[in-house]
Amino acid sequence: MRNDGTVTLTVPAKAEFVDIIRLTLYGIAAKMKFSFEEIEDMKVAVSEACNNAVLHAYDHSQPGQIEVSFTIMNEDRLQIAVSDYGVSFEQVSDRTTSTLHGKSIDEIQSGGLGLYLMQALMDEVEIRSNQGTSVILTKRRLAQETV
Amino acid sequence: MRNDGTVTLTVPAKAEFVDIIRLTLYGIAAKMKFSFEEIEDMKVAVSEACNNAVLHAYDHSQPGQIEVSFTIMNEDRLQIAVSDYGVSFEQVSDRTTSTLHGKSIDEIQSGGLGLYLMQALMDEVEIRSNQGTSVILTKRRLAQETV
Amino acid sequence: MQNEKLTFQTENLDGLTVVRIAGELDLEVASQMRSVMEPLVELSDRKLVLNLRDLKYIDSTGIGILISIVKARHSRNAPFGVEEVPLTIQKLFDMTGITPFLAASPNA
Amino acid sequence: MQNEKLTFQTENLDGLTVVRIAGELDLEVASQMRSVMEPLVELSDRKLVLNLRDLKYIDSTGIGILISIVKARHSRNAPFGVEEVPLTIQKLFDMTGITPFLAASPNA
Ligand SMILES: Nc1ncnc2c1ncn2[C@@H]1O[C@H](COP(=O)(O)OP(=O)(O)O)[C@@H](O)[C@H]1O
Ligand SMILES: Nc1ncnc2c1ncn2[C@@H]1O[C@H](COP(=O)(O)OP(=O)(O)O)[C@@H](O)[C@H]1O
Repeated sequence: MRNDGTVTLTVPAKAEFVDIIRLTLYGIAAKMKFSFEEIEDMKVAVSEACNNAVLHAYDHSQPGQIEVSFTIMNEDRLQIAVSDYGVSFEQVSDRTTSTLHGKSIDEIQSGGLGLYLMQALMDEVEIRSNQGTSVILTKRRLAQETV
Repeated sequence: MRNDGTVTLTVPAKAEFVDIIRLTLYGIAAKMKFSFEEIEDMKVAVSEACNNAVLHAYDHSQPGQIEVSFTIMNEDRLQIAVSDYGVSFEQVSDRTTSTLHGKSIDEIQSGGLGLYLMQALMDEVEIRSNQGTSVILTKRRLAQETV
Repeated sequence: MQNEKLTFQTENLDGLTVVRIAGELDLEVASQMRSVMEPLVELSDRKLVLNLRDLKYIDSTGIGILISIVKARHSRNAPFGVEEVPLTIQKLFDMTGITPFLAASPNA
Repeated sequence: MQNEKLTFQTENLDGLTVVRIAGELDLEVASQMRSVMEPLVELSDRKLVLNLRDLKYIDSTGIGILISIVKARHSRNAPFGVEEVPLTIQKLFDMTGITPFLAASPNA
């Protein structure tokens, strides 16, 4: 697939739609001939961004939407923007991501791994906060296409 | 999945994006517990509508977009609207669909089966022509959910 | 290539060419299908059979290509047919009415 | 149900409960996972093992649930671990640093 377009998927900001997003991502990335492992990486990173939109962006009484746009930048570079129109991320630049490494069992906590995983699994992560949040994830295909 | 939303997918009106639409359709219909056969029916019908948007709606030099919206009407009824913003379908109401049944080998021709298949495979087909074309396809799940 | 959407495997037997088509036959790969089939369709001294066992998807685009092959073979007086048609695809062949044109002549 | 996204199969052996989780463990099924695991986590006289062989997907939601189980079992002084972890999932465990907390104590 060449750099000829953007696919946009809009779903209700509910947990039950996140696997539909993963499936669409799979379809696009497989056509771009990303490797199995690269696709798994992207699935997790994109789901983390979507989970955050489901959990943190909207009031539970009034769920909004998640817009995911997939842009084929080059034949080997995919940019995925996950946007919500909810409350903004505060002080995004100050946020530090942390893992469980080097912690004791009493120090570890569930939660707070999402941003870390996005950064670890993608080549670039950019967060724009304005009216809502956009998380822009980019991955370059390393596996060579065998023609 | 309950009747709580619409999923919208927008892709360039090019043949290479139609299988992405099929995959997203599959994900939604499988979650709604449509049967394998019902999903195959919908895949073909939706692809026919998309193929028409690719082939007939836009100038080849200036391809536009296809917007597909999936609305979960009830837990067992899915409506799929395939819209383009290209040239309109002329005299849609006059159009008759025909198959190869009863024809000789010299009479049969390739082409013209798309609308027939949509009607045969879906419960309802509505065509709206205004600025561009919207083909609205509805399918009800027959297979019972076993809870 | 394993990642390809539609793949072809041609087997030349005595007076018979069998082409196994695997994958999805849709608008995206229609011209690929036409280019692969064209030279085979022209060999009118051989019987031509498409084995569809591993075909996962077809729509009116693919059925249209089959109709063109039926007509081209008929005009050459050369036998053509399909075999091992999956159920979901047979249903579409029956609906559109192409089925009787796809039966390879039994004595060929 | 075959169509379910996440399924559980529990096997009670001598002093050991093994739960096989199959499918996708994400936000949609997080509460289902918590409800199934809760009573098992409380059985502190038995060793608890999750078999992940057929787990196809996990993200930070699922890893968060595993962390809660690790902590709940630790506070009960009860052994917990995972086994047959698929490679793609092991990679996420290693990245997040949860791996050392998931090794069932060897003498249990
Ligand atoms: N889309 C969003 N809208 C508003 N706040 C967000 C959004 N995404 C993330 N955040 C904030 O950033 C924090 C860190 O996110 P993350 O690392 O994914 O961990 P977690 O979601 O488990 O807290 C969240 O707790 C939340 O406060
Ligand atoms: N989206 C569309 N925009 C404009 N015209 C259309 C559209 N869809 C269908 N048509 C018209 O309706 C005709 C019949 O469509 P169809 O039954 O699918 O057969 P085919 O596409 O093979 O001609 C097309 O040839 C075209 O003229």
